[in-house]
Amino acid sequence: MIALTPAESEALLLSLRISAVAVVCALPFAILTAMLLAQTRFAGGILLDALVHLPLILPPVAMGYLLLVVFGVHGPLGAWLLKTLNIRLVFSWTGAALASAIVSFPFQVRAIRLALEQIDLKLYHAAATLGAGPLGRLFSLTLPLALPGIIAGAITAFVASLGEFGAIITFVSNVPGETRTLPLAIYTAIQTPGGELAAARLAALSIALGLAGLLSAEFVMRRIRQRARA
Amino acid sequence: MIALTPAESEALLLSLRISAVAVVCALPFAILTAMLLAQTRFAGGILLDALVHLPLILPPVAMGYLLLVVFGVHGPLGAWLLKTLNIRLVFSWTGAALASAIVSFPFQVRAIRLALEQIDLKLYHAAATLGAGPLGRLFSLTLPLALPGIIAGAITAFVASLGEFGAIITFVSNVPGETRTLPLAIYTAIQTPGGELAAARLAALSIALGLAGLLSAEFVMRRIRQRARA
Amino acid sequence: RASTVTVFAAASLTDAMTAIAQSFAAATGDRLRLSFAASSTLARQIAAGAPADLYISANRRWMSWLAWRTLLAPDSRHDLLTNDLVLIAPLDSPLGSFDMTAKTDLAGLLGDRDYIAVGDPDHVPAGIYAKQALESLGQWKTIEPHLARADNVRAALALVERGEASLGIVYKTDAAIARDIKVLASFPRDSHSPIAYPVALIRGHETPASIQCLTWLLGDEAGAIFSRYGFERPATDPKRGDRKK
Amino acid sequence: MSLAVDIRHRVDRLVLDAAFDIRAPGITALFGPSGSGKTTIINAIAGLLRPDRGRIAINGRTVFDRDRRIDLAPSKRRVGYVFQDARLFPHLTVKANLFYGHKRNHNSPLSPSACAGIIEMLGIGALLSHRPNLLSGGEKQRVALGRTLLANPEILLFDEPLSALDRARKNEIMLYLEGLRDARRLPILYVTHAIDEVARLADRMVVIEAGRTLAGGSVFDMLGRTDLKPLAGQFDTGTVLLAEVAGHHPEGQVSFLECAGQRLVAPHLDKNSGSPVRLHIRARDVMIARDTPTNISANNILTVKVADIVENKSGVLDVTLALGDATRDKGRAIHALITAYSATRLGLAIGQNVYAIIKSVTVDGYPTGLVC
Amino acid sequence: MSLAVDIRHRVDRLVLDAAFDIRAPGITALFGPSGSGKTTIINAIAGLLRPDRGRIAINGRTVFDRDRRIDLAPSKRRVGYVFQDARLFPHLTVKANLFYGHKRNHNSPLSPSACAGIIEMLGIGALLSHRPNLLSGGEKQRVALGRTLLANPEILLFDEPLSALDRARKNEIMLYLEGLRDARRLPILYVTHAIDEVARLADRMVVIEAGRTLAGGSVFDMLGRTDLKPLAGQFDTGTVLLAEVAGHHPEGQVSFLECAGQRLVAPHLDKNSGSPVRLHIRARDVMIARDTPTNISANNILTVKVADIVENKSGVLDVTLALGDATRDKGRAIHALITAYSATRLGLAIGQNVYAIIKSVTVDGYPTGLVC
Ligand SMILES: Nc1ncnc2c1ncn2[C@@H]1O[C@H](COP(=O)(O)OP(=O)(O)OP(=O)(O)O)[C@@H](O)[C@H]1O
Ligand SMILES: Nc1ncnc2c1ncn2[C@@H]1O[C@H](COP(=O)(O)OP(=O)(O)OP(=O)(O)O)[C@@H](O)[C@H]1O
Ligand SMILES: [Mg+2]
Ligand SMILES: [Mg+2]
Repeated sequence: MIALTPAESEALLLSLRISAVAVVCALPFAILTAMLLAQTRFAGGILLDALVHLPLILPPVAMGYLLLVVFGVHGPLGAWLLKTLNIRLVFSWTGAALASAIVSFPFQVRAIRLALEQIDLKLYHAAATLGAGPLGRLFSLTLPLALPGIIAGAITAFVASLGEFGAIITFVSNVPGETRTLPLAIYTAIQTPGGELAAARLAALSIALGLAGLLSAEFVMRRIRQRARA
Repeated sequence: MIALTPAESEALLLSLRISAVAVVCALPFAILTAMLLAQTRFAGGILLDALVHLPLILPPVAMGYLLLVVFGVHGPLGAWLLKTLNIRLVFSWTGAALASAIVSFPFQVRAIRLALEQIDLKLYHAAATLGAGPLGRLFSLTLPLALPGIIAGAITAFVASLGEFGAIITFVSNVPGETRTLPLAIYTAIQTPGGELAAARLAALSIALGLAGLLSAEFVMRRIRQRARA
Repeated sequence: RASTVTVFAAASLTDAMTAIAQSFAAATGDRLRLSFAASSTLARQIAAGAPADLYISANRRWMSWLAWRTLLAPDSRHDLLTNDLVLIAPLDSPLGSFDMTAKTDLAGLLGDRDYIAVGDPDHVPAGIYAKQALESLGQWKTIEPHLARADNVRAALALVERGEASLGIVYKTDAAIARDIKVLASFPRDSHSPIAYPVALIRGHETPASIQCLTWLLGDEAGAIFSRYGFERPATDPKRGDRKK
Repeated sequence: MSLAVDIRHRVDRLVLDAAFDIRAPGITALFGPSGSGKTTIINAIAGLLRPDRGRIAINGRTVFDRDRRIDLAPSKRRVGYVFQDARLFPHLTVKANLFYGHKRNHNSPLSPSACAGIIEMLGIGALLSHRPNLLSGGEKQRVALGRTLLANPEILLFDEPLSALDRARKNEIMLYLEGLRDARRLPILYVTHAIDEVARLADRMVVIEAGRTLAGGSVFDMLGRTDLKPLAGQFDTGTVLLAEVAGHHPEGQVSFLECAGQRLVAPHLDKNSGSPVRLHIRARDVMIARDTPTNISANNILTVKVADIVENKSGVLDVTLALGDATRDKGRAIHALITAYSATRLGLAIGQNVYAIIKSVTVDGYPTGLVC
Repeated sequence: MSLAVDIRHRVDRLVLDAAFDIRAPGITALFGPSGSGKTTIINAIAGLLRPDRGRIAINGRTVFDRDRRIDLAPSKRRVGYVFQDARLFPHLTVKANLFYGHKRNHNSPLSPSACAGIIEMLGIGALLSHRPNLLSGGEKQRVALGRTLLANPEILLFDEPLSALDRARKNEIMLYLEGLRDARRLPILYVTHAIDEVARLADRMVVIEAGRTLAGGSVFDMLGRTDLKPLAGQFDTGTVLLAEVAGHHPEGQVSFLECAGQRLVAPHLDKNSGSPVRLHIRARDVMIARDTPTNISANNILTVKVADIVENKSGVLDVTLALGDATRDKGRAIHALITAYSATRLGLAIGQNVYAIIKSVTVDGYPTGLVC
């Protein structure tokens, strides 16, 4: 393959950073949300579920607009962030990461929840009689046993972040070096007459990045499964 | 709420039809793919995995463009479909369903695969000694035991289909009554100065539809879980 | 017997074309089927065999792109509309209106961390025109780092409406209807190539109904509707051949 | 040193109404047919099930009281529960499973040497680095047992902990449990279907039938009772007697015991003279003679009086034979199971003075338990 | 009617090298300590594990032959496997679990009445609409057993099928299995640690130790062998004898049996005169007298000759007592376990003619099995 142009490697690194930050930062919240949802007793469950899925239900552009309204400098949260923490999300890569995190959040929650619901409650009983309190059980049982789901969720979210376009461009616009991720670069190329080759090169980069993510997830999963069988 | 305008109910019904058809038609393939992927022995696994995730990795617009190239009347598959079956996907709701199915395919596969990998292999042993062959085990064990995953996958895919925009507008354009789903209608409304209210109404419809889907999935899941505990 | 004409139109024409469709149906009895998307998207769809009868692009590039592929009906291409480029700011901006000349220090109007929202100059027509204008005004170099590139004019407008960007460059038609913004200045018409919305019949679709539709679009009745939405006809008389390109 | 249970609970077909009160340390056997509610009771004690009504107190701590709204979390009850299914943690190695509870016991953790001793006794030292799911059935059960023992709890709840083990291993583990009972003075609740285990280990016995506590009391009494009709066929009728070591054969072949004024010979017991031992004498092993038998291998020929004769099942009689003076040694009796045919042949009748003949090898003297 | 196994397999620490050949119908006990490889062997027979080498033939059908590349799918082997863990299908009701195999057996499905009989015997009729995961341990085991029996397979593989059951239920099920063995002439491979079950049910016995078949043969021989050192403590030494019903007591109290020219009295057996029965006589239950005992409740006083005296464990001797003529009734011997102390007291020596005294209630006559 011919060497990457500076613009390409910039977009590549930006995509990688934004997706990684989005997934890692959203993970604890995703686990928490999944745990809340997995407890069927929780009454507001269905509302929380709907909220989590909102970014999937709404078209990304609408989602981006919503983010703009909430996290913009005049938005309720955005104004607060700017005033107290001097953080401005719009037009910055952190905003892109936030958009990615929110849009890919449902993938994480779904997968983790599915894994949580498969855990045999009897193991919790055993752990409790052995003196493990709620927190001990969380770290010694829940998280390790849900690990396949957590990894599956994280990788789906990572991959989905890599492809996220509509919410990012609407929320943080397309600023080269700051928010022009691979999808935005691909979009720009496609919209330009004769941009097919450039788009294809960028798409190949995207795919390579996604493949690397999938491969490493697969690798980790296999090790987990092997360990469990050894 | 004020009664729906004809355009709104048209978009609503279209979205529902496209999403439902997309999910239902993709389901058998998703199960098959998940089964192939769950068998770690399968060598081409990681390639298949990457292929399945392609629609997530690539921005939807690129995906739509790819579909246009492949399934357009001049595309390799599109030309063949037109010639032999007289099916034209571009510009028709079936094309939109195809795009939705492909874009939401990874969600189905991921969830089903996760569920498949959690099934205790010992149950298969028990079934085999009781005379159940591979097909018998598929229908008596694999599918029922993976049901939570199948439902979770289907509902995520359905909800994601409801929000799918980029691939649809790029592949089958934005034709009222044929391919103008709710997200496309929202886009169209946003393009109109002062269209925010119309867009918000449409978004509310989207959310209602997604909520209905989530609710029914939740309901089915609870019944399954209750049954398993009874 | 009524027939249906399929028109692929640039998304920025959404409201105007929707009104046109109603009048057209009333006037001729024929129906217009409209698909709105980015000009590029529509052009690619037409190239892939989408059954459009007419294509209205927001710029000349994509129309020419189709022409080179000989997908347009010969001699059917016309410039349908024109527009102007204006500089806008949020309603609560301290800036007042002024005349735009080569001496205007646009960068000076922006703070260090401020952005100016435009359509992406790489592909969005309004952005391309904006870039030309800024270049010819000698501002491009200083302004470029402050660009917030939106994927269509409406998105750029939204960024200004929400106060995210303290300036924006959009079409006059968009600015006219938008709330929460004010027009600071118009870009001189000669600072960029003329803004044109070309229209053409698609090759193989030269049916009587679509020819009738094209004629109607170029006619006065349609012109009146377009102007209601702030669009102008190109300077020369549409009836004369020199609007042909 | 105590366990008081008095609970009522209703779930589906099962109506639980269980009450018992154990005031001394030692092993209590929970006995009852499959599906009678044994596991449910243990779950309630461990806090894994919240009964509809009642109270539970462990060593004086009230861990559950419906009326006073006390319901201590299972993790705070300091119970050690060996589940009927092994319930090992699939993602942890055998070693991590074993030390799961140990690591969390900050009050009174077992010493490393005690841990090593338990692991050696269970014969699972070679499995430490393995994951549970490929272990054999018995190996799983041993790991589960080890996991609970290493946690050093204040009360042990055993739900059929030895069912998948071979007899040699079982003997070894029972020896250990006996030591635990005597040294640590823990209350132990022990579910089993094997009467051998009950007779050998248990001090008390609670009998459950269809969710209700049918009877409860010392094993010495319970094993001799013939009125527990629902248990017919459940356990060998027999007697557990308290005896005292009187001396040993000089070559160590046998031990001489003293019980209710009679001398008994049992296989050698590793106990000092004067130590108390418990003897399990099964009714099936007791022979009755009206004449003094001579030149017979059986070492124990006791003079007894026929106190009762009851038909045990068709053609078989349960004969109660009082040892010594009926008033002084109240209840000190052994049982003999003989056919009605031989009773007729011998002309056996209540009040007769007869001889009870018992082979030494059939006298199980615990806690050293040689033949079992 | 046959099962031939000759396999080698290596997995982790376990080196399996098992060979046995069963040419007659009936029950073969697979006996060995925990972790010795019993489950692994059964898995290989069922086709759930592919051995590294060797062959397996069931009823003449070669189901596995490494060299000839034969490896029949488990679903085609028509084996019935009761797993050590119940392994019920969690998403199906008890009823659907029970009929899972039945419904898939198109060759020889059991009749509805036979199915109902099995369900009744197992006492699980009330559970049919339930899901497995709330069943008690014993209930699960019974459903698993029922599921296999209803499938009506050609060979039965039982991996500790009765470990979680109480004795009354166990007896009932063993009666059924005996009937199955006699009526259907199925080969049955039966893993258990309970010697009662072996002695009562098994015709043959294969002893496994650390993956190797250590010994194999008829239960009649194996239970009397004292040379199987690794099994010391594993099972009660004893003898299983073939006898014939000679008659019954008019009031049905006892049955009279004929064995090696001697008359025996056993609890009533529901068999016609002339029927063969098997007697399990435990060495611990046999008393030796040098004088003829009189007026004693024991009904069986056999004239025997001391054939051998071996020290069984410290202080306890295993005395082999030949029944009848040593040449004609070769191997027809019973064993007595007595203390060295009483042997000395009696002055016992090889070659002496003595009396063996056995209580009727300790003679277990199968298949009717009253006291066990
Ligand atoms: N949560 C529940 N819901 C419905 N039925 C239950 C529940 N828990 C237990 N049962 C039923 O209550 C009865 C008693 O169950 P339990 O497990 O206590 O029996 P057990 O005495 O331990 O029997 P086993 O010796 O077979 O283990 C069983 O019939 C069981 O099916
Ligand atoms: N797939 C495997 N990988 C590694 N070790 C195994 C595997 N299968 C069995 N083993 C080991 O082989 C030994 C024999 O196991 P197996 O289950 O056959 O024992 P078993 O005789 O049935 O014992 P038990 O009476 O305890 O059920 C055990 O030590 C077990 O841990
Ligand atoms: Mg139980
Ligand atoms: Mg086993």
